[in-house]
Amino acid sequence: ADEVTLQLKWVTQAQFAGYYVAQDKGFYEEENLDVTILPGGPDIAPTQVIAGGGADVTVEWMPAALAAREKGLPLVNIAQPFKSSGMMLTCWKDAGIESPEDLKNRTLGVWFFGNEFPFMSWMSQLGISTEGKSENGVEVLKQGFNVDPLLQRQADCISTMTYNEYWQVIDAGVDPEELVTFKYEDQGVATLEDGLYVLEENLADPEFSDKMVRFVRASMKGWKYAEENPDEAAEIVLDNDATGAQTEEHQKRMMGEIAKLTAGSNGALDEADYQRTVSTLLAGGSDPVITKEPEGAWTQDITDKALN
Amino acid sequence: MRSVLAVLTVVAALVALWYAACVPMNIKGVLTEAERAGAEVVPATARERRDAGEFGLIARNSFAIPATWEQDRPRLPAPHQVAIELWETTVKKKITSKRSLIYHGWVTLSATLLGFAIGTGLGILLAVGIVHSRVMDMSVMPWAIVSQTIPIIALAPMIIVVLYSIGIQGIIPKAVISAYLSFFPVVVGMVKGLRSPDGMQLDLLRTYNASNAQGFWKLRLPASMPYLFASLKIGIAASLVGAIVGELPTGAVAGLGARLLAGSYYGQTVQIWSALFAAAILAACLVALLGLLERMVLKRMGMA
Amino acid sequence: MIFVLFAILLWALGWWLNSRLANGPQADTSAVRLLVPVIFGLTIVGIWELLVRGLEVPLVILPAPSVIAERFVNSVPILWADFVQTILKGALSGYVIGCAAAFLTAIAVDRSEFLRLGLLPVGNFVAALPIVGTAPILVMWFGFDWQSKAAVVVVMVFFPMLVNTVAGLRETTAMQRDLMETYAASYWQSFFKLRLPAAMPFIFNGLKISTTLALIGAIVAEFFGSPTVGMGFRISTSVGQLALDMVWAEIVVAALAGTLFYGLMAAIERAVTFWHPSQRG
Amino acid sequence: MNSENTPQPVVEARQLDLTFETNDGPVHALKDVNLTIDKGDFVSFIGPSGCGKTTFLRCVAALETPTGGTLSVNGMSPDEARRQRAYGYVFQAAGLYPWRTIARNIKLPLEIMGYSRSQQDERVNDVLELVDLKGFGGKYPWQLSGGMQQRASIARALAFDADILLMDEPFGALDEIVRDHLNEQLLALWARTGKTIGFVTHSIPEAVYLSTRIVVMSPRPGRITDVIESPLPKERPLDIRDTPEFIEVAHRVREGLRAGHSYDD
Amino acid sequence: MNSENTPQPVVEARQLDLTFETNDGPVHALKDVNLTIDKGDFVSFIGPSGCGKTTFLRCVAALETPTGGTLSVNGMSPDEARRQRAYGYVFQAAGLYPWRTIARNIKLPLEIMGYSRSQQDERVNDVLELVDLKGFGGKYPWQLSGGMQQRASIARALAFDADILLMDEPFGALDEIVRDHLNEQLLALWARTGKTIGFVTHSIPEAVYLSTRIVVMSPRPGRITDVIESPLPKERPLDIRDTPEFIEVAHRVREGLRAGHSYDD
Ligand SMILES: Nc1ncnc2c1ncn2[C@@H]1O[C@H](COP(=O)(O)OP(=O)(O)OP(=O)(O)O)[C@@H](O)[C@H]1O
Ligand SMILES: Nc1ncnc2c1ncn2[C@@H]1O[C@H](COP(=O)(O)OP(=O)(O)OP(=O)(O)O)[C@@H](O)[C@H]1O
Ligand SMILES: Cc1ncc(C[n+]2csc(CCO)c2C)c(N)n1
Ligand SMILES: [Mg+2]
Ligand SMILES: [Mg+2]
Repeated sequence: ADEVTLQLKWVTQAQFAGYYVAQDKGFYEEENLDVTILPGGPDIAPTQVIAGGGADVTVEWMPAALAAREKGLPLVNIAQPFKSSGMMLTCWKDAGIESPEDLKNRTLGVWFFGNEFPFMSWMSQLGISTEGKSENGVEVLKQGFNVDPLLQRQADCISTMTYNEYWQVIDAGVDPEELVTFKYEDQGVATLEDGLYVLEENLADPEFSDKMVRFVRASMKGWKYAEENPDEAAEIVLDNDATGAQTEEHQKRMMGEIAKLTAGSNGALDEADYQRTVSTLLAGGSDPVITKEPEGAWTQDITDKALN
Repeated sequence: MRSVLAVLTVVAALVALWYAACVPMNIKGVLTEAERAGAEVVPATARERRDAGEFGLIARNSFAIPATWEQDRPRLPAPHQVAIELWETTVKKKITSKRSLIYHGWVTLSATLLGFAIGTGLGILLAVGIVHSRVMDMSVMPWAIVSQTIPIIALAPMIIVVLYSIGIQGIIPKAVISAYLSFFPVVVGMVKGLRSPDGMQLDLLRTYNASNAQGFWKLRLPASMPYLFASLKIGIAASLVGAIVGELPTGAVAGLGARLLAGSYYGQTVQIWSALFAAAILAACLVALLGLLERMVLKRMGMA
Repeated sequence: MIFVLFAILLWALGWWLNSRLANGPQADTSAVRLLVPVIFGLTIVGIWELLVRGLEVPLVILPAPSVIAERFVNSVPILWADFVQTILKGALSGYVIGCAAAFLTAIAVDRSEFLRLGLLPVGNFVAALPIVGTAPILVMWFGFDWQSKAAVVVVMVFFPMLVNTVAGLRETTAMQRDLMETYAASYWQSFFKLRLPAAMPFIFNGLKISTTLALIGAIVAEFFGSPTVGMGFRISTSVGQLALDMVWAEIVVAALAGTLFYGLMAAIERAVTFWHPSQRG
Repeated sequence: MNSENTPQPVVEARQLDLTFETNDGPVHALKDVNLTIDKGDFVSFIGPSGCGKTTFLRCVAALETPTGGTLSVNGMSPDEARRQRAYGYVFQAAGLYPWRTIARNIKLPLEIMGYSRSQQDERVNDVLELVDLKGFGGKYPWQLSGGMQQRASIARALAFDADILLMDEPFGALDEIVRDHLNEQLLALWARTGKTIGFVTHSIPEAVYLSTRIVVMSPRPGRITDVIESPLPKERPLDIRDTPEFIEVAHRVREGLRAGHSYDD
Repeated sequence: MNSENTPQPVVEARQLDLTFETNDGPVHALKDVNLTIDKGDFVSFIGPSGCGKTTFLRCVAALETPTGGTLSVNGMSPDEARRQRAYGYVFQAAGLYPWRTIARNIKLPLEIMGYSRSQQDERVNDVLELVDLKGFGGKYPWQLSGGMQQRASIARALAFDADILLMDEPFGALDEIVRDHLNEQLLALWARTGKTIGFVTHSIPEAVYLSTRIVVMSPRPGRITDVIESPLPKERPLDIRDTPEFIEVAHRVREGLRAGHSYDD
């Protein structure tokens, strides 16, 4: 079997259910692939891992991938299982926040480590400075891995994913009524998340391309299976979680939310989505995430072969 | 006997202090929960309470005090919560279970031991070089000190990636990080130890016309043993920290570091604290084991 | 390949030069004592540069020293702001508070044998709590700004400093203590005139160990939440952005600051404990 | 028993007993020790290692508490005498504090006892002269030879007005010539100040040369086996050591010592 | 000059000079030292601290390199003699390795010199008997008293067949009675083995009691001021120290010492 190493963006959870299902259900095996799934974590930059040759293909957000491309690391999107973005800003309602305008003069928690790009773009589109609290600026905190800053009221808003952190806030006993959320999708600043990326030079190798075709085909099969059998998919994820920290309830719920994001994608990148992402990132005001229109940052060759 | 009593007293005092600290630490969370559950709380809203003093809140809502020791996700878990969690994740779980701290402890321990072995070996070799070569002494020693001012957690992801890129995965990257932290105390202690023989002892060997190698095996090495053990005890604790740090950028798959992280990620404070204590207990056991070994070796050598 | 060859050559040259210096007649002058490690460091940097270029190591894995230097020079304002946030605010305040608290505790512990017996083992246990576990907790308690970093530093330096100070205060010989006894000296008289001066070498040992711990603690704590400034923040953000030259520039700052801090303590130690055999050479 | 005036007891030990409790069982360091030291006496203690010489001196200075018998100093308990700063104690090693200059080492007891600045300076000058160390006040201990350090430590014990000087092998680490010299000076000092001196030594000639009385002790348990009154005059040039009287006393001491000594350790 | 047969020079120093370069400038440790030690001699070196006694012994043992003059040992250079393992050196402190038993401490030089196992055991037994330590071979150094440790260190120096025994204040740390006892034993051993012995001491009686020749030195710069031949017979009971001859020699040594001594250090 051909070996493929996949680097995930985050720890083992239902966000990556498709891959675990494909593995567990033998979809990879059917394609004669031997896939190793490397979980990510707070101190792992998937782009760096793939640059170092530690993985063949990685799950990454498009802003980070495009930024890396500008840095000289030629990443190419070969498939896009996620159609919509799950990112949002979650705020306390009682802090008096109703619209994005109210964010001014507040403290906001943001993920960094390459995940700050969508937020920065959004703020610059709103014309809000991130240099500190002011009439027209916000104070940005580098938020850790959990929702404590919100619960402890150290921040008025924090970044959350619809499928994960938001529910952690709810699990902490907060009533959804107490919260206000701003989905990037709704604000028109959504960027593509959780695409599959490989190094451009590898694609030139027909053998590698062929491997990726089979990999994407099997992975999408996994994703669709997961969408249809969310509970089973969550169980599979749980079986693969080596930390023993995930709970069944949380993963089942997450799988449900993830299914909403993958729905509408057959795996092929929609060029319009790509364009929207790029223009959002280019509109970054004084300090845009990328400075020029990327070239060759995506291909449909793989999905074309895989899905037809 | 007296020292056991003293330790128990201090521990008891700390535990009492800990319980006391739980009240102000957790009161706001408890009141929020109480408010949601429909209890009468003063002041009534979380926003008002945010800016209120903890002790004022306690005074006005004293009914909530017991609940500060029983919260699900407290800011500061009470001692018994940590103890129960520790008990349930060690004794009550099968050690092959991913929820068993013994399993995670073992994952960390194996990397610790490998890293410790590498670090100690390297440290001893370096120390031997430093003692026997002036050039090494003058050029390497200052840089060994500088190396310790570099935050390992910044280097860790890079070490992992570089090792990945040459095809090394699994336990070794963690062990390398753990070795990086443990080699320094060994170098320092071992250099001190190998230099501990005084002029007279060295002169004695000169009058026998002993070779450098004989001087090393018969004098310097045995004389350095007490120093070696002292630094091994520091080194193994550093090794453990290194292995835990190394678990963060290796995918946080398993191990005490991964537990800490996962607990932190899901706001499971009780889980964090129990992993923390597990790590400290493991460190204490390792140090105690080395202490035992020290006593045995030194006794055999007639030095204890 | 030619670069690799040059690297090997450079290594040989550096080593030869250092051997000459270290075994030469001037080996004990302070100039040579400084020169030898500098040559060693320069050799390593040279080899690094040559190997990175020769083996075409990608920038995102290991940048060449020249690239790092360029980044350093171009980012001085950012590096300075990070330095102020992490070192001056976080590390230094934590260092001062932690060491002072440990010192006062040591005096209390030293007065009571019972406390000493009880507290030191517990202290060693607490000191073994890994920072990656305590840092998130302290960030949760003390907020995102430098206060939580200072708290992490306090926790890290407290026990090494305590253990050293307690050991130092017990360092006097029986004869020295008996002498005070024959003068019927009070506790504080014998503390200030005997035990404190005698403890100085140990206290400085603790102070020196604590310098590097303080820096590491302050930087690592920023990985677990911080404002958008600080060395740890910059390092973790830059890794995510593949700006490894920036990461290394921050590491250089950390090493420089750490070495200076350590050197400063060592210099004060030399001035204060001039009488100790280890300082008399 | 002492010559001159009516003797006035300074130290009085009756049936003194001291047992140390150690891990290997009790050590009987002093047993049934009876001794009276009169004002102005120079009493030497001699005996094999471990016979309790140091322990006895420490009891007198209230650094050790006897487990039996009675001990009084100037008519009060040793501890009361200690509080009244009745003792100057000189240890075997000089035990100067390395972080203080010689002058400041000598000032140490004066600072503790609350002498004024000017008094301190005056006394330091006086005693430095007394022990022949003028001009060395600004040096640190490690910059001086062993003999000079030992003299400084004697100066330190003399700086305040203690009636009783207790010296535990003060010259043990010095070479014979320096020792002779310091012995001469010590005798002169004793003659001048009339202090009561308790002096521990291992050297028979030293004991004989210095003392008005020599206490010979023997170990296991530590006890007094002989007390030899010296027939030598108070005026003692170094040459006195070649006189038959001296040799006679020395011989007696040696015999006394040998009797209590076991050769196997 | 030594009695008995025709003297055979073992150590020969001519105009020996040694200057140490230190931070405070050069220290002239030995200046114009001329000395011949014959086979079978027992030569004591006595003199105030810092006069170069140790330095001279170290030169002989090739532990120090003279900066001027010539020094030959058994007709060759000291370093050649060292390579031929001509020396047994006994230091002031016993310097036994604490991690070795007494027997294994004594074996140390034998191991280094490549003696066979059986030879090692045999010799250890022999020398243990020689120094009266039979039965203590299995003990660790700290389980022995200071005197026994010192005897063990002498045994260690005797274990291999060094012609020349160099002893640097071997009994400095011991009390007088133990010291007397060891002196007696050392004399007996010397008589039995006929070794050439260089012996440094601070004690005049010890030097006079042991030596066939006493070298008196004085410091700054270190030089020989007097060489005194002992008229005492080879057979010397301890009592000999009370004889007029003994006292006469001791007196001469003391005078010689005092002449070269400055009291100010
Ligand atoms: N603090 C102590 N604890 C237990 N035993 C002690 C203590 N101090 C002294 N001893 C024992 O008491 C005995 C007498 O000791 P002491 O120091 O008085 O002897 P000494 O005559 O001064 O001997 P030296 O000539 O070696 O100084 C010895 O056996 C010694 O081991
Ligand atoms: N390694 C050295 N470096 C510098 N000076 C030295 C060294 N060794 C000895 N000296 C000096 O040389 C002189 C002679 O020293 P040496 O040790 O030979 O004296 P000694 O007669 O043995 O004295 P002691 O009786 O104190 O042992 C002294 O002034 C000493 O300070
Ligand atoms: C240090 C760090 N912080 C935040 C993220 C953001 N992030 C990207 S995917 C994901 C999982 C969502 O449940 C999260 C939290 C990250 N990758 N690394
Ligand atoms: Mg004593
Ligand atoms: Mg000497």
